[in-house]
Amino acid sequence: METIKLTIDNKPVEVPAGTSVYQAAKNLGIDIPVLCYMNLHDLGIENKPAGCRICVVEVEGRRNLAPSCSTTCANGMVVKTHSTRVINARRTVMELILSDHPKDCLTCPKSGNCDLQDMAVKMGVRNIPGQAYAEMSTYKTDFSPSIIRDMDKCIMCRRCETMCNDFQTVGALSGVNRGFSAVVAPAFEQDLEKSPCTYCGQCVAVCPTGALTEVDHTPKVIRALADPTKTVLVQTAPAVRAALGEEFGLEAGTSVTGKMVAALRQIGFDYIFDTDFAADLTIMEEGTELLTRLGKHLSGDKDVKLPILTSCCPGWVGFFEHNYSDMLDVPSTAKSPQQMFGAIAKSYFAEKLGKKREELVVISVMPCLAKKYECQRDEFKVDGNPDVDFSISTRELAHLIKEFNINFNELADEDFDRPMGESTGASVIFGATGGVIEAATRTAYEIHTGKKLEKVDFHELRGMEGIRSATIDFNGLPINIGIAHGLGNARKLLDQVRAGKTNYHAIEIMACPGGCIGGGGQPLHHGDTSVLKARTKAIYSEDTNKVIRKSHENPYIIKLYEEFLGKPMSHKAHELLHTHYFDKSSKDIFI
Amino acid sequence: MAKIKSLDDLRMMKESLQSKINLREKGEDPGSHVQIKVAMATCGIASGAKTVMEFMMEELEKRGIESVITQTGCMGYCFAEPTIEVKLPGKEPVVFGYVDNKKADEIIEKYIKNGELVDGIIPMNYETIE
Amino acid sequence: MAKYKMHVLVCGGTGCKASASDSIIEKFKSELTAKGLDNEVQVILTGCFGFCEKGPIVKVLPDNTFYTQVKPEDVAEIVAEHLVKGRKVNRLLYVDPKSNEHVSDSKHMGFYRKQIRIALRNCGFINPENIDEYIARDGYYAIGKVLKEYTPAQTIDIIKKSGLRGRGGGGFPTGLKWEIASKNAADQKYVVCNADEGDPGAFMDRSVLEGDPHSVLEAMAICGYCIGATKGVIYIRAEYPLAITRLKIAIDQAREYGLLGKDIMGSGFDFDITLRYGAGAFVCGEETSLIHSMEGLRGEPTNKPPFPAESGYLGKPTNVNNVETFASVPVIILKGAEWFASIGTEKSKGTKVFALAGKINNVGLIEVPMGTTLREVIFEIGGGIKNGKKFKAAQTGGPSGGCLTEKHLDTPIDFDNLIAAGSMMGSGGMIVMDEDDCMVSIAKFFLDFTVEESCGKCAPCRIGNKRLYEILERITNGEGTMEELERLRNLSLVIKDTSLCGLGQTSPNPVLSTMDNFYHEYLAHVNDKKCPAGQCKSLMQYVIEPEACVGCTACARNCPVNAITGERKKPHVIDTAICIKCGACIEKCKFNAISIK
Amino acid sequence: MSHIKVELKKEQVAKIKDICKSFNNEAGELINVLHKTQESFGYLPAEVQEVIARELNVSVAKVYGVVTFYSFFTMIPKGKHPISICTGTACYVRGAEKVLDEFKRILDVKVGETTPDGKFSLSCLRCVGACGLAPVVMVGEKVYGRVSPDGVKDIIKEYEQ
Repeated sequence: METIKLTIDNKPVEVPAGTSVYQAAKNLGIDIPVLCYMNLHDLGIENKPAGCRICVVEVEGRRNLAPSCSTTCANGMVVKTHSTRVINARRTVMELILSDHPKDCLTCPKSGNCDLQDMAVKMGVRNIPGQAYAEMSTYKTDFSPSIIRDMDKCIMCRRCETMCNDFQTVGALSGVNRGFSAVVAPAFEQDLEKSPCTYCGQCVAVCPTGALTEVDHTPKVIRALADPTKTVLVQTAPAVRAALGEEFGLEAGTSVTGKMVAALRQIGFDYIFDTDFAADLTIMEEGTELLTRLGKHLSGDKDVKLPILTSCCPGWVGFFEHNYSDMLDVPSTAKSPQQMFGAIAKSYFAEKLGKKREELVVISVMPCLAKKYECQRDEFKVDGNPDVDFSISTRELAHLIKEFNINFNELADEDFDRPMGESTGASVIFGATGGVIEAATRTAYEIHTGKKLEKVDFHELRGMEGIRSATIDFNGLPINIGIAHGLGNARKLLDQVRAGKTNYHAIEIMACPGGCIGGGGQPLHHGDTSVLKARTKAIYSEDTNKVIRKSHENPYIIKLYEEFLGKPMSHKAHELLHTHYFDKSSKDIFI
Repeated sequence: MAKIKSLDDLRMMKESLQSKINLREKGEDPGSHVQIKVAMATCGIASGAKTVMEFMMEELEKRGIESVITQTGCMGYCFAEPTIEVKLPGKEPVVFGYVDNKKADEIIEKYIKNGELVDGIIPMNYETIE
Repeated sequence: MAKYKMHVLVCGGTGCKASASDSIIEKFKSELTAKGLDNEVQVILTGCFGFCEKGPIVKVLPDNTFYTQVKPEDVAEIVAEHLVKGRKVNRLLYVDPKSNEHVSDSKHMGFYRKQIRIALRNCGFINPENIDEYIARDGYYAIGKVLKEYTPAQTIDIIKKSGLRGRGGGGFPTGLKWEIASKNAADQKYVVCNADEGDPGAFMDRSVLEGDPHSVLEAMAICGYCIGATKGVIYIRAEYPLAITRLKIAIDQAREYGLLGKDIMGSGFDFDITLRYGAGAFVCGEETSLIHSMEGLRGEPTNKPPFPAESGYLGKPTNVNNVETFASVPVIILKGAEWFASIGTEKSKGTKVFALAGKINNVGLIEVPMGTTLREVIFEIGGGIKNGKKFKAAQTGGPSGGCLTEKHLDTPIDFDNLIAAGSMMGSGGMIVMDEDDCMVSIAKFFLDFTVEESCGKCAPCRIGNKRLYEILERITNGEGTMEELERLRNLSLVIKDTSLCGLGQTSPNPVLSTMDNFYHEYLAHVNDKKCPAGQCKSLMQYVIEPEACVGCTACARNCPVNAITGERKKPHVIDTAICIKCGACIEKCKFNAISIK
Repeated sequence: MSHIKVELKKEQVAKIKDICKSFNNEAGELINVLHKTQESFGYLPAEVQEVIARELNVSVAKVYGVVTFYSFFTMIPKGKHPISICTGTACYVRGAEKVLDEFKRILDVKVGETTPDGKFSLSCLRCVGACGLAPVVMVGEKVYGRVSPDGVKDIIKEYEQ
């Protein structure tokens, strides 16, 4: 490979051809500040509009300053990253950006976790000249069920636009208008609710300021806990435990299940349950559905649709409702674990407690922002009372723990409550891409073949590749499995399915990179994708450490069917655990 | 219109089209051509100036002489109409009177081609009425 | 075929069309038919003559008579007098302002005397809607010659030797640009003509396209041959409907003649051209923005490199030149690099077209050799300042440029001298200002333009220009401080230094240039709260001179806000706190007692 | 950008689809499609953009992003007689601002607005290239040159009945 020799801040450096000045400086340990630049290397996403101009450097012989993020190293280049000219320019540009940014850091949800704030601190900006008469670009704040867009705080880094279009191919956002009023927005600057947004939250995950944040439900949590007439249940999703520690300075990939349970108990939740329990239930229903469809297919039934698609990811559900309305009968009808949990909690468990469903408040802690939207969908309500009252993100939980002054890192591990806190290794891996289908495979294999699995781990289903496929031998019957994470990858796979070019029996799709561990509600990775890998590792080691690793062996699930549901896909199970989908494509609404 | 299939085609086409704008090109730079003004006031037209003008245009082109022929007002020699003024490049203009086609032919052959003087020159003491 | 004795050329440029040149043509045709002269006199619609100030222009050939400001009513007289009887219509001839004499030959007019028309050679001479006339003027001979006699490398060499530099603003050597594009291998390359003339006050590209569209088509084909492209795209402003129509006609005719399309003149070289429309975004003059716009995207620029020559339209190597640059190419091939290089200055060869406008007598389009001085342009060609006022500044390069002042009058105009003087060539707009123009307001005017046209992609341009504008507004309102003047300069320098594309990198130029040349005006606004040119309304004060006021009460009665008080027959007073500076009092005062200070 | 809710008729939808088809439904032709559509509808309401987005297979947000980037495109219907004042530099130094002010005063609208009766809309444009006639005003296709503030009411009068 060709190498390039150049000098940065008087230090010679040699880099492979094509390296940016920013990267070359980084190799030398020189930290050039960046705002808009983002490189999600493992996902193949690089956002470098070269728009913020914070990373400019002086290149000898060049008329103007060069953006280091998008300037390629050339032989003999002499670069100064922190000359007076650069510092003056950087500071002036920073003042400009701040002059068009609200100064409400005190109440901003991003405060303390904001790239722009950090940068202002770093540069020592103390006042913004001319602020008294500087016009600010202002926009209507958009409150959706999951995401709040406060575009007054947008700095036009375009990261959200890149995620929404290039990675997720959702196309809800675009740069709109021009000049001073340019901003990233949905079509016609309408609210996200009227756009094809899936609430995957990947825009929120990469936003460097408070422009895109989740709807904060922590006040509601506190109010519910403070209400003596309510019994408050909390469920925590598998991916939360693999990331929550990061908010408390723990290394990425530290599993904090026991501490998390202890913290929740300390906060005062009445029952601390696990979404993993419902994940096992999902496998029972979805696995059975798969085997039923498969059986019909094998017996020559032409009406049966294959492949079956997983349906536990609400971002993905929103995506196919918008984009694949012709294929609504393809995904599994099984509800997501969050919703299965809610449905069982407010029926089976309420009965056990002898309480009415209205007396229960079911809160979920999710790595996800789409879950906020999912739990308030009308089909998940009984007489207006939702199965899951509201959902908070991993980040919001961290806030709560801090607010309750809990010394998280010092907490002793505690266990979930029974019955809905018991789970298997199969349910834990729901949090990583490929996990749902692996869990389903473990169960479906044993039910279908009637044999015990010799090897529980299906490494062929794991990994970070955007689209993967594997064939699993079900005792002579080859089962073709497809996996995609990231909606852009999902689209590619789905287009093939729609065109009839595939022979998959089952496909797992997760909207977020790496699956739920990379969800829009997780601690911010600030562009560091190694964090995602560490979380994945944590998830799989959690699985390995579990005694029971197959959903159908969860004793409380067995009990649930015995006491309440009958068997998978029974009438009652259908009523409580299955759903249907809606066509949300914009049709010809014209007369 | 046939397609132009080669540079020669283009060259031939250009030649055939040249006349379309010749008048303009020469008009822009009259000094380097033979300039002929035909008095074309009422008196001139009545005496057949128009016929003479057309004759000269045709003949000059036929004989390959680059020239600019314009009409002008009465030169004040109504008695001698049709009158024409001929100016050879770099020479003083000369006015001829009683010009008919035959005379015009003689002017072209002798004066314009060879610079020989012919009969019928009117002494120069007029100004064109513009 | 009729054998025409005379040609009547009528300008069909946008300016003259706006002044009824269409009905002038109709009138000529009907008058000529009525007089039985329709077979003797040909009426031809041409492109712009350039002398827009005096439009509509009618030119009669071969007697080379240049009529100005012709109205449809004048046509009958021209036909009866000039075309029938050979008597020029004196009252429609140009009158030399100095000698007060009628001038009928345009060559003897101050406006044309110093001009050399290369890019505009056919404008106002041929009928742009007739390919035959272009061919008769050696049209398509250059591409024919190149295809037959030269290799692409040889052709590029001619362009390099000619010293031609891009006329769109940057002044990049055209030959070098072609060479770079020619060396990047690709299955498909593109030649793009930038006809998105966005500089307000510059209209040379439009004039070329309206007056001589084939020269651009021919040049694009030559460029295609040189760089190895078979496809050309003209990106043209949708606001130029006439130019679009004429381009479409020209492309159709060229295809019909086999001068565009497959196997041009038997050479085996294919080249065809399509049109793409701009939609009103100044930033699309920037190559990368233009290319994105051609791809159906927002016209936002991207960082260079990669340059379009490596990765341009649809990711393929693309060569972008502007209209005027292309229009100069065929002549260079025909007359040779040496000929072209003999015109102009050492580093700026050939001619440049300027759109002369503003407070000048002869508004119009001019083409002069590089190196012509500003004095020659303004006082000889431009005929001096309107209404005998004093020359103050000439703004070149539009919103990206700066102003030239009295001290620059004898500087030869070329790419490098303009930059040295703190301005730039730009596309060639030249707006002349007189003593009544406030230079702070002019800077503000240009900033208003940039703020509106900034694409918003990069922070310095998006926010910085807005802030510049705000400071300028404060200064013109009399609220400016010395600290703000300082900030104005620093902000300007940083915006130039850090902006993503040419728009932001040059947008502060009008500020810096006016600060450099007219700092005293800034100081007057800031320190004395005065606008020396008397343009800034907020800094004006209406004052009644007590000695002159007779107390007639007319002013007080007409003041819409009752700001004037005073007893009858005693001097009145204006309360400046109430006064809205509408000027009603001045109009009513018969004694010149009210003045603006 | 505020916009007006419209309901498209079947033949209008068909018309838009035809336009898209004439450009092979290529996303790269978006700007040409928008030009043609605006030519035919007079403006580009949201519903029209939605149809175009679907036909060219680009997101509605992207179409809107393009529409709002270019000043030539409008989502507000123009008046019966669209008035444009050239505010190019040549016109500016020859007093275009005062002419614009007079139009605003008489019509009582801001730039970019349409009079309540739908008769006139007011906009600014940058240089029509008739700098010799500065300041220039266009009403529809007609160009008025050397317009003075005093002449404004006469221009409006021409179109009043």
